[in-house]
Amino acid sequence: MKLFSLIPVFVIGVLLLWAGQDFPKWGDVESPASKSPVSSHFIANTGVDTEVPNMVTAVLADYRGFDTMFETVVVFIAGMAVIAILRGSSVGRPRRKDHEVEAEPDLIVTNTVRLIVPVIQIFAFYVLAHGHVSPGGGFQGGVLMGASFILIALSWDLEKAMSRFPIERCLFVAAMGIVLYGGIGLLSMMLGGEFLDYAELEKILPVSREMARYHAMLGVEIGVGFTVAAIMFVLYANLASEGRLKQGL
Amino acid sequence: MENAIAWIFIFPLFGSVFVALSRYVNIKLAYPISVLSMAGALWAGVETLKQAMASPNHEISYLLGGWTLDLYPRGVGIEFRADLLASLIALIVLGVGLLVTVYSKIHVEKETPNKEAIYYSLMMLQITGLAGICLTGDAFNLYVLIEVAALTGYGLIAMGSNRAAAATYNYLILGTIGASLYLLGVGYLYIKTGTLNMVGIREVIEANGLAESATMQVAFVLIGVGILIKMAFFPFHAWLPNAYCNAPTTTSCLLAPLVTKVMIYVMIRMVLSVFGVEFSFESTIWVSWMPWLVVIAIVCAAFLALSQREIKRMLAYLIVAEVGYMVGGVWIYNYYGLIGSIFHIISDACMTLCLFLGAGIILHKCKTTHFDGLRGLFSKMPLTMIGFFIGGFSIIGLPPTCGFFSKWYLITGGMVSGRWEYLIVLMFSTMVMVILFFRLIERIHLAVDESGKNLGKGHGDLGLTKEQTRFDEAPLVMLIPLLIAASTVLIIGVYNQEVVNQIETFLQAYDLPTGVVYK
Amino acid sequence: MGLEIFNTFILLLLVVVAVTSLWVKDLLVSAVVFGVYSFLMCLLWAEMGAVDVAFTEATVGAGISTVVLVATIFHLRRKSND
Amino acid sequence: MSDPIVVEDIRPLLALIAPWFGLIGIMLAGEKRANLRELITFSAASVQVAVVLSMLPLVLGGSIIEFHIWQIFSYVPMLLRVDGPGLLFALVASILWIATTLYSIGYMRGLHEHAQTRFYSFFALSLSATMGVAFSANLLTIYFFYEMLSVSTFPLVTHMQDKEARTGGRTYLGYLLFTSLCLLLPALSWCYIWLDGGQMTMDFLADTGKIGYFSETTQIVLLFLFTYGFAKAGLMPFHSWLPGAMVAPTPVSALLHAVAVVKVGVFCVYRVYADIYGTEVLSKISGEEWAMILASATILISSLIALSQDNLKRRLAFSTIGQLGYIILGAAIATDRGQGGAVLHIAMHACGKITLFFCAGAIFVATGKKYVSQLRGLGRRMPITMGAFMIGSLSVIGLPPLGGFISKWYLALGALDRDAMWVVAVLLISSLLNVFYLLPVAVTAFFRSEDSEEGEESIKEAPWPCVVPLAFTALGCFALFFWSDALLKLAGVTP
Repeated sequence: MKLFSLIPVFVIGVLLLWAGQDFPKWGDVESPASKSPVSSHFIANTGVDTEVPNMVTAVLADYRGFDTMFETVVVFIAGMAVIAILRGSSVGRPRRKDHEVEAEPDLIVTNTVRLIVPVIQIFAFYVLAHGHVSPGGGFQGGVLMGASFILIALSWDLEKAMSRFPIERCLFVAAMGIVLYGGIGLLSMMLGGEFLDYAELEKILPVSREMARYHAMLGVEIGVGFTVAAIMFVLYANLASEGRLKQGL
Repeated sequence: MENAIAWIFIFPLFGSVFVALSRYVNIKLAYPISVLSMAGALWAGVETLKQAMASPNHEISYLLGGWTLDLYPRGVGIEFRADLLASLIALIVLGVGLLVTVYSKIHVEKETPNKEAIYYSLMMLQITGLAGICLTGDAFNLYVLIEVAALTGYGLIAMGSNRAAAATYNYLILGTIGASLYLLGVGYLYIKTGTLNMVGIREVIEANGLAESATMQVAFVLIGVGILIKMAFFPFHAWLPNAYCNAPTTTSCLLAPLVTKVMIYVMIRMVLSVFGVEFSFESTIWVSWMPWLVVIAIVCAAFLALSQREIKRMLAYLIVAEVGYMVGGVWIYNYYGLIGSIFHIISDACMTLCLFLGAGIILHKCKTTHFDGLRGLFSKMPLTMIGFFIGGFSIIGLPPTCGFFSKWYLITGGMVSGRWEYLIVLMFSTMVMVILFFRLIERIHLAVDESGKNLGKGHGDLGLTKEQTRFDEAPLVMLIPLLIAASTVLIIGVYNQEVVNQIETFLQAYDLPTGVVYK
Repeated sequence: MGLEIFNTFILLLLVVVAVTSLWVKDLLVSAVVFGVYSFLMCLLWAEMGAVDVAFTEATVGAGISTVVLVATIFHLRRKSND
Repeated sequence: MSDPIVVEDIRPLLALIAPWFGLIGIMLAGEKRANLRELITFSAASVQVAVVLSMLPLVLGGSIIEFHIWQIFSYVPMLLRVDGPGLLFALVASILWIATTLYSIGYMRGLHEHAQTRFYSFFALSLSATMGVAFSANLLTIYFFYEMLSVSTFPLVTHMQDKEARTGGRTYLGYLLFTSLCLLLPALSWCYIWLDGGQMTMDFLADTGKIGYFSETTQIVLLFLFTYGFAKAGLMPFHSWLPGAMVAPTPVSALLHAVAVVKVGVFCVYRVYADIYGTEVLSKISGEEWAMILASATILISSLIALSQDNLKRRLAFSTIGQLGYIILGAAIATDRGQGGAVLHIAMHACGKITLFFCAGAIFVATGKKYVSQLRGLGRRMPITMGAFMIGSLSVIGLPPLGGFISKWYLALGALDRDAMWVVAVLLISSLLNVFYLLPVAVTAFFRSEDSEEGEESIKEAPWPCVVPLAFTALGCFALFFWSDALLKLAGVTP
């Protein structure tokens, strides 16, 4: 069976290699992707359109902001699906004991984490907020934020982390993230533009059209960050405890 | 209403978030919020279709983020394009969505207790994803929406019976492979064309003469196979029956009519709008062997359906066969075949909805959908049975249900392009459907068990107690969606010209062979 | 030229790591090797100049995914059957 | 022939939907108010007859009545049209429906049958479909009603709901749906796409002979697809559904499987031969010779099989198959008189055969006997029934002064018109065979001494609702002979 399943792998591999024969050269400026007016527009006009120095952020959050919204929704769905599947699924099943260690949280670990978590969280905020200028943005910031809570759960136990960030609140925050993102889109639609046309926000913000886009992008990144951070923690909490939300690893 | 096309996804998206939040207020709110937002979305869908019909070139472009389309090839932002095909299919998706949402009340409370909010939320996100797939004009955005639809699907299916988890796992693996292949294909398209807009890609292909490019050929294969996996085309169907049978009832009611059909829509969209008629049909060799694969697919699926003794499982295999019809309709490569294929998407969505809603009611009332438990259902639930069998007759293709008309165009298409193998297999599977449904009628109507033993004492005695045959119709909240679905099957059949006219208007933009005509 | 060698090296390593993660019987090891895979990808992205993608790969691929995988594996039998 | 005057009128539709109102009434009345239910059936049937009769003067006056219901495709309307043959068929079916309703009351109550509401409901539905076929103006319309009839008679055939009913029902639907979906539908599709640039309505009046655009081979293949596609016509080898369907209660066998359903089949075939191909095209292609040979073979073989059947209803069923063969033969002869004879035979055979079925049912109600060999001496106990059986037999055999003679006469004339002597020979031989398998029944009943079994003394005539209809239809056989002028005119034959 294992050998049998290798066949499609090889077929696809050969196909992919064969497709490479008329690829553009690596890093070729003449390649269609680089030469196309779309790319040139991104390179030349991002700053003009949105005042955002980091093109990637502008493309993700503005030019293709609709994709990003649904990617955030995908993350949200993943969290909900995991809850939906795991909640109540382990009722009546005995908990496995083979790797459980009965021990107090280790002093050195907890103290280190105590020190490091605030730093991670501040860094997460930095990544999120500074995404306009440097690499980073809502996804990365959110993941970092979620990771900080997971770290707490790893070093103490799940209950300790959940006392800071209960699962109900997680879901609320995650939903709020989407409401924030979609809300900004809806608001700009209500103000007379198309959905996610942030420039229309100039009507309520005391800034130019370009800066309205700039600020709205920050808004949606925060929404993404909310959802991602909360859902990352939800995923971990549910998976680590088979949906019981107790004890964890 | 200027932004109707945006409201199509805004309603269910925000609705689902509010449903998810409703658990903090009152869980009872989940159902009404879902129904209301689905009704809103349906209204937006109708508006969109009207606008698309009214606009001069029969399509409306909606530019998300307000970025213009001026830049060759077609702009920098994401575009929603509602041409007649897209808005028709989206309308069907939303209509089915609304009916299933209304229908789901009792089932959800019973089958997924304490998870109603999450269930409704996922359900509406599913509809958002599917409607979005229909309307988007951007190849990558399509991928994201496919993921939205797929992930919600996994969640919705896994909430079912104990074995649902394993079924979901299969679905997840296959679905992920399919989506990944699609994504790879889109990547290749981007490498060669430098744009992600569907029409933009076609413009570049045509302008740069990319038809012979190996990369494009591989991209076509990857995207094609990816979509075939997603639509449960025969050798890749393994996930579907288990997933739909073990899923909660309403999940199968929602997914069965929509997911496979929307994927066929994606295939048509890829073939016509992204790669273009010339590339897809002339530059690739798919036309020559796809119909043969379709033949194998339909025959195998038909036999598998014949061997089932349980309604939901039988219907699941039936869907696999129907997928074969529609794929065949595209790849026999002519005008009528495509009309048939598109019309069949619409009618198949309606009739599978009918059948699954009916099966759900049977499950609710009889606690089983096995063939042995069906005797005497005509006298117990006449209206439900009428609705169920209108769906069945439509699948067989008896006039004047919509199934007849879609089959008519498929047959016509097969004849025009001289694909006799497709035609024969169509006839064959029609006979299988006849057997399937009249066997069901027999099991319900006759006092005979499978081995042919008489059960009653003659004179119409079914060998049941009075209690079992007493009139006991399904609750209204389930019955009404079923009857609406059944009457839709008839209405689409009666007004088939209105639908076909829209499809024809859409197809006229493409250069498809219509066959030589005598005279 | 140096970059070419670097790229080739990383790509070869990627193949090795990918095969290893399929090969090993212990799922925990497999998960960790998978983390290594993500990290190598991250290096590649960074080298290509796609710093944003590299950052995401580092946080999501090498970070959270591995944690989630390990958390899940602790509730399964650790030995893989194939 | 001058062009007929076309009159727009809703009456064809009324004839079509009268049974639907009947259906609703029957459903509402239900099992509890049996008398009301039967009254509703009666009134629906009477309304139908009245409507059909009211169209008679117009049609006899040379006009045709049209009514447009619905546009099936943009270029194909669902059009109802009343012309001579259609009206003749509709008249026969609707008048015999009244007779059958009366008969069913006697039969169903006499045997204390179950689910009578369902029985009457689907009966009404079948009659609606029959009217639809009779009045259809194009091939697709006829197909719609044809399929409606197949499905709506299924509950009637499986009325007994037991194992036998299952077998019968399976054969019934298996044959009918297989042929209509797998043979007829592609043939229809083929015609509709390829003729006239796909803008063809296949109208029976306007498009006669257009099929001649196709190549000869195509024409022949299509002819066969159509002939076998309308399997209700019972042409061998697609005939086995008819004996199978005899598991149904006798009124069903009588009206549907001697009149409505099978006649719908032959009527469709007639429409194809006479109004799609037209005599001109049909006589040019060589396929129709084959159709004649097949029909003749069916006639002879089924008569031979009928000889060997002891079950009375099965014997009658095979006789029906043979008689249907006459009609197809007549239609295939492709002369005006032959086709007129075919149309006439629809009416003549209907009247004779329904009498025979009524008698068989009456015997079953009165005595519970199903087999020919059990009928000894019954003639003296049930004189009316067996007398009617005698008359029916003679009419089917084709002796004057009974209706059956006229149609056979015209069939023979039609055959002579195109010098097909062998057809005349077939007609003669088969009439002889008819004598052999039909007359012994009556002879046994009248002239063989009865077995002196216990309990036979109490046998007397069936209840009056059974006897009156069969006497009525037996007299009808005479009437058809003496008042055949109108029929001849409807069938388009000049005497």
